[in-house]
Amino acid sequence: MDWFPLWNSLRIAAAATVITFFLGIFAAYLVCHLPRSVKGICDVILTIPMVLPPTVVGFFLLRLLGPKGVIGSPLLEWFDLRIIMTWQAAIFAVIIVTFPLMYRTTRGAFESFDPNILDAARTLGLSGRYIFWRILLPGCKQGVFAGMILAFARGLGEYGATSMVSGYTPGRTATISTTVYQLWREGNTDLAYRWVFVNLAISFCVLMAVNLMERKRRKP
Amino acid sequence: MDWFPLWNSLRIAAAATVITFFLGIFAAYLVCHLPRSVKGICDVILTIPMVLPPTVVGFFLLRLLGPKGVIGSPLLEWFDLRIIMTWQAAIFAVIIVTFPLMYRTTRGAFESFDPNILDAARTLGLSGRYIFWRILLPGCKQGVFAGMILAFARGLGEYGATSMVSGYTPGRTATISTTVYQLWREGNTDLAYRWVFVNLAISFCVLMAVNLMERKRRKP
Amino acid sequence: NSNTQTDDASNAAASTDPTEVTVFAAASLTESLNQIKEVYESEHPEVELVYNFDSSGTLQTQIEEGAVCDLFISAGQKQMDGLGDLVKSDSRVDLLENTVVLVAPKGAENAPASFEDLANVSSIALGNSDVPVGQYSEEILKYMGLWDGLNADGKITFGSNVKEVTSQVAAAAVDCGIVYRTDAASEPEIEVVATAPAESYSPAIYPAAVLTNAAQAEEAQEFLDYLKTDKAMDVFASVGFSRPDEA
Amino acid sequence: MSIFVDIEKNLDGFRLNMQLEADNIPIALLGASGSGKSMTLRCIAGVEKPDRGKIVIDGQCVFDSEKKINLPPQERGTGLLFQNYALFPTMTVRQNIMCGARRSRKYTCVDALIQQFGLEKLDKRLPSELSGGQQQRVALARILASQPRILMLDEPFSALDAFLRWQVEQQMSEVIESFPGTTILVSHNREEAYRLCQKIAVVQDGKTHGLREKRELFCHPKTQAEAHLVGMENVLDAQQQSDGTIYIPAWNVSFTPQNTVPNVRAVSVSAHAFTLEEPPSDYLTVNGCITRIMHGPTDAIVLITPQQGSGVLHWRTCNTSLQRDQSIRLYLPLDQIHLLTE
Amino acid sequence: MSIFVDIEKNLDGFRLNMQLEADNIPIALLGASGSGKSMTLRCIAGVEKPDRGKIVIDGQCVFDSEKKINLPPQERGTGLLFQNYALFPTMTVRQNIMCGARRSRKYTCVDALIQQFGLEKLDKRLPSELSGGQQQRVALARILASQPRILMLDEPFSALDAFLRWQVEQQMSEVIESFPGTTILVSHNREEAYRLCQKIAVVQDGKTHGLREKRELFCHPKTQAEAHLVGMENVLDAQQQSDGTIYIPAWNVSFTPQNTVPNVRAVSVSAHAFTLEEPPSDYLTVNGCITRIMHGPTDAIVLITPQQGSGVLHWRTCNTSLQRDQSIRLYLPLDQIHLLTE
Ligand SMILES: Nc1ncnc2c1ncn2[C@@H]1O[C@H](COP(=O)(O)OP(=O)(O)OP(=O)(O)O)[C@@H](O)[C@H]1O
Ligand SMILES: Nc1ncnc2c1ncn2[C@@H]1O[C@H](COP(=O)(O)OP(=O)(O)OP(=O)(O)O)[C@@H](O)[C@H]1O
Ligand code: MOO
Ligand SMILES: [Mg+2]
Ligand SMILES: [Mg+2]
Repeated sequence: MDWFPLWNSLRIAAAATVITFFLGIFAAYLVCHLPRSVKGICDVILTIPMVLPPTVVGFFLLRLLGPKGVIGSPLLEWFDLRIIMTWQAAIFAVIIVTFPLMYRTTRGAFESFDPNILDAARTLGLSGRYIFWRILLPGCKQGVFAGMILAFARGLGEYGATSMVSGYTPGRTATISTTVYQLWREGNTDLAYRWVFVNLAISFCVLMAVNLMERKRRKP
Repeated sequence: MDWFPLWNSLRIAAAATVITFFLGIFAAYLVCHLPRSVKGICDVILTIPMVLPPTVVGFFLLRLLGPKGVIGSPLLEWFDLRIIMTWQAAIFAVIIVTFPLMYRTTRGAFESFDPNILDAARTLGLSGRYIFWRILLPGCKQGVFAGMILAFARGLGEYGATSMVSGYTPGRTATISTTVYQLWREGNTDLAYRWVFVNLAISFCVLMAVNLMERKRRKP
Repeated sequence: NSNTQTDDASNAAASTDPTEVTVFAAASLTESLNQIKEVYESEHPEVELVYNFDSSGTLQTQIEEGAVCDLFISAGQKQMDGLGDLVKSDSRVDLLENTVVLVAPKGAENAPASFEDLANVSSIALGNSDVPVGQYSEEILKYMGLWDGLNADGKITFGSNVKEVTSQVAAAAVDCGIVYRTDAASEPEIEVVATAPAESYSPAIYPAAVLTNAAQAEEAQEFLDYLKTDKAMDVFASVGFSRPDEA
Repeated sequence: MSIFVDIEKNLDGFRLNMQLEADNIPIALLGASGSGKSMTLRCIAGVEKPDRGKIVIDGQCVFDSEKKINLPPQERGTGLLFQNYALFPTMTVRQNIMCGARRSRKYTCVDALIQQFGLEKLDKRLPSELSGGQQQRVALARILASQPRILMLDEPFSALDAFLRWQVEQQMSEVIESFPGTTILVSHNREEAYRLCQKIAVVQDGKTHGLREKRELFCHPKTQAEAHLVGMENVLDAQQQSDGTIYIPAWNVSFTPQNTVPNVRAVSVSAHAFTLEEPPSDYLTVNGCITRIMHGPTDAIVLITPQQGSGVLHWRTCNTSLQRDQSIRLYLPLDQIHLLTE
Repeated sequence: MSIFVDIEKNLDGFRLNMQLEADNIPIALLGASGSGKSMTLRCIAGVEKPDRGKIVIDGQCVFDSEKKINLPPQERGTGLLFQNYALFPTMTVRQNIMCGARRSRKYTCVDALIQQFGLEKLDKRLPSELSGGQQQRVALARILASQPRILMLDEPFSALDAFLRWQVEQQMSEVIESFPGTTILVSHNREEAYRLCQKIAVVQDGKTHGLREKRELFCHPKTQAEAHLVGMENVLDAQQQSDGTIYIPAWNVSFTPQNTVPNVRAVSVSAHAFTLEEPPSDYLTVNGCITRIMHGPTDAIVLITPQQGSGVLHWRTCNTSLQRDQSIRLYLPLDQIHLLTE
């Protein structure tokens, strides 16, 4: 059993989660502080990637990242970088698909945080940045964490958009989910099941680890 | 333009959301009240459907619901009911795929609810059921709603598992997402885009409506 | 992601990085092409084959959107045709041929015995026009005058890929399905009940061609030529492909 | 250093209309629950925006609706102790107080404050592991660490027990005394307000009649709200007759006030004011029946239903020989009756 | 009807060990902040589970760690007023109170309670739209609507302003009086506790020495905690010499107590106890210098540093001619000195 798909899936999901983490938190914070009128629309737009079938997302992404695309063509021209059909392209796919999960969970947590505490921090002269990083964020730890796990786990299983922009090249871009699919299609069901099991096992471990972490934090 | 896929998608997503809604709330409540030791494992198991690629979920469902399956064969024998390849089968697919979204969002909301309030309710002699339906649930409205929207929106765009268990029979089981995919593969890109737009428009309306509702509730 | 560690003492040429030849191939070729890769790379140490497998339609889209590709092996003429000027027309060859078969769940009682029986089935799974076999299925059913009836009764369910069709048949979710012989071979739960008569559909050809802007056009052409050799064909034949009639 | 406040704010079903002006003296806001005291402090601190008006701190205009000035809370340099403590839930006690010291960068004061407020043993705890009183002390220390220009205390002692209250009040009294700017205290406890502040503004329904010298206020309450707040147990509607006499229906008594005040609407009498013996000066007499006796540690409160009166009379006495349902005659010196105009 | 409590519970860094027993009389728990009063009530109500022990209400055993009995809160019939109100946030004031009435099904009392607590105008509001005091009144009304067998009030008046406090205390006093079961009051205010309850238990560090008759407790505090809680402003370490005399280092004075008590560790003296004139009975003399005068509405608190003493002396007086830094000689009757053993 070649372990490359595992390693590849992990690095894609991890890289995407890190970026989604910051993007999601940032977006949640911005939307919370928008005036009421535009808040709703922004919220909806940021949730949209979740409602589209991943293959459609993949298709649009292919358009964007391809050498003729809005993002792809400058990358190619300036850095001679061809991003599609590489494992890095999958990071973009996973970010887009997992972003709404992170964003929404975080926003929910931000909104249920006691506003008096933020007011108190401001009257104490703490800067907006300090309040955000040291008071709001740790206070919403649970929600932010939940969003992050969901994003990571979802990223690990992402198939539609990933296969569209990264393809399935054994040893290069193969992820667990594209490998499962391919094996399965070949009729190699046993190996496919083994990979499904690996996927489950990792997800289980990740979710379990965060669960324990949460528990420990609550009882320090 | 034949509007059947729209109607079919809506009824599938709606039916699934209703069921997921109750299942998710129920599961969240149960897990919150489990002893610490099993809590983590239950939580992880309930989140697993989210991390599997939808096609894999669809495959397992096909096995379960098919005429030879654990659920499908008694249904066929006793009620002469063939559930697979009908639009109703997609409800199962959507429930499984959207369940973790609903469950996790709800659980987060339950856990951040002031425990003193629940204690107060119990000392007042209110039954567990009353406390749950009239105090905890309304108090966690925002989180529960968020979970519900996410589930509905995700259900509307679900492709992988749905196409596996319901297939794509025009006028019978075609949903927006399977139609988009089919049209697009047939090279009918214009019509495919039109359906993507319909999908976007509906999701936008749903999310917007809930947004407004939330806002109104906060300022009664 | 360098493979320089694979240096073999016997292999002096491998001291420099091998040339990468990118092959986009229909997913149904995964197994056979992976077998061929091992043999080919040991014979041509200067070449490293990089495959990208997916359904032919997806591969077509990826190529259209600018993916780097040297050689394209499609499961259908339509996808190859769709690429137009993107492939070198002089390099295009009909590499393989597949056979269309009617399959049913293993041991099913209400399984049709032949294509003619399809008028009596309650459901049938076909590939959509994106799945190469989908077009042939349509041709066959139209040829037999069954298409309109099945379609009007809503008995046809279209799968977006071969696996969906075979899985649905294997789970007995449908009475039968139409797939390639090669697909049927990979699913133990189904059995072939009939082979479509050759005259009922245009030959199921897998065309291959080198891309116009291929970076390694020469090596790609060399590999394509190799695929046509008997040695490669044996591998293809082992999973059910045949050499197309040189017409 | 000084504070000037003249603001208006409309809330759903409530209208705040506040005028305050004070130099660097400690002042208190006394008012019934829901009268708008907390909201006033929030407007000054800048966490709530008034609809109209002006707020000037130390000559610096921090809010002016006409000039469109609205400084953020960070730049106002106010210290507001929130009624619900508002401690940072993920930080330890020490970190909370450290946060307060960030603005002034005087981290050295943190240890002193921790000691001053008796928090040495708790300094590694999280707020959720503290009792109500402990939380309040941390919040106080945190505010003081931030060295604000103006100190606003929203019921600072409300969760402290008697002994700590006494201790912390003394510390607070020293802090307020040595504090260079204005202190605004919101308190339910009139004695604390009196001891800690020089001037007191009574707040009622979002309005105030301005600051009054505390002695003046306690000796001569002018409105019903003031009478309640300075601790008059008896506040009663009264009718001013055309001949100048005042009739109190609740007690069914009339009297001619010593100095005539126009528009008397009510009167207030301290429960201490009554005597069993005939006083030397002018007085009025109330006959009644004892309906309830509530014993306190030093004296008892006796509730009396006056003969033919519709209300109740509160009398505080050290006499312990009284019985329920006993008839009694009380004397009330006229100079103990405060005439109220509102 | 009665209550019997004998429980133990270990919390992180805190140990609760409570014994209480009372018939249907109102009792009070007085204790410093963080001493475990709220935790005790929570254990009785059943929302917190003790590690060991027994709780019996009205002869019904609701908790027994040995017999593995642990009734859920719903079946205990206790009414607990939470310190932070714990109102149902999505229900209006009226709905909150209605909830309380569900158990007894006596919905008719709801209107009476709304009126009694002055909530008529607020009955359609949500808890978040109420001020602290208003919230507290709703919580009180809700508890009363549920007609519990035992009434537990965790600082019921802490957020009420002076006037309302007075009003609500009277209502409460009537409620407690007419209440057929036991009432347990947790209060920071010793006067309230005294007025409302018959017996008082002083809680310190999770322990109590049992209920004491309130008069007895206030006249003869026996421990430092008790002395603090009954309002003795002066609580000082003392050393019992072998000849029976007691030395107070803080004031640098010695005296021979009138009746000998073994193991005297500290003494307490009320701030009222000192006189400027020589008293008729035995006394001791303290010479000192006035360091601070805090004026209250009726009297002043004077802080005095005794000569050669290391501490401070609190004196409450109505004398207004005192000056800061003035030397002074005070007399303290010996019978005003309470000897404390702990
Ligand atoms: N969001 C709101 N919507 C409507 N009314 C509100 C809102 N917030 C506060 N109020 C009202 O504003 C008034 C003033 O509230 P505030 O908190 O300032 O009272 P307070 O004087 O501090 O009372 P307390 O001493 O009980 O804390 C109250 O009557 C309250 O009901
Ligand atoms: N989860 C916890 N972990 C550790 N210690 C706790 C926890 N909860 C409460 N405590 C401690 O238990 C003690 C008793 O708390 P409790 O709330 O009963 O005090 P209290 O007497 O009601 O005080 P207050 O009058 O301030 O409300 C406190 O010292 C507190 O620090
Ligand atoms: O391998 Mo295909 O292109 O899915 O028939
Ligand atoms: Mg307030
Ligand atoms: Mg408490």
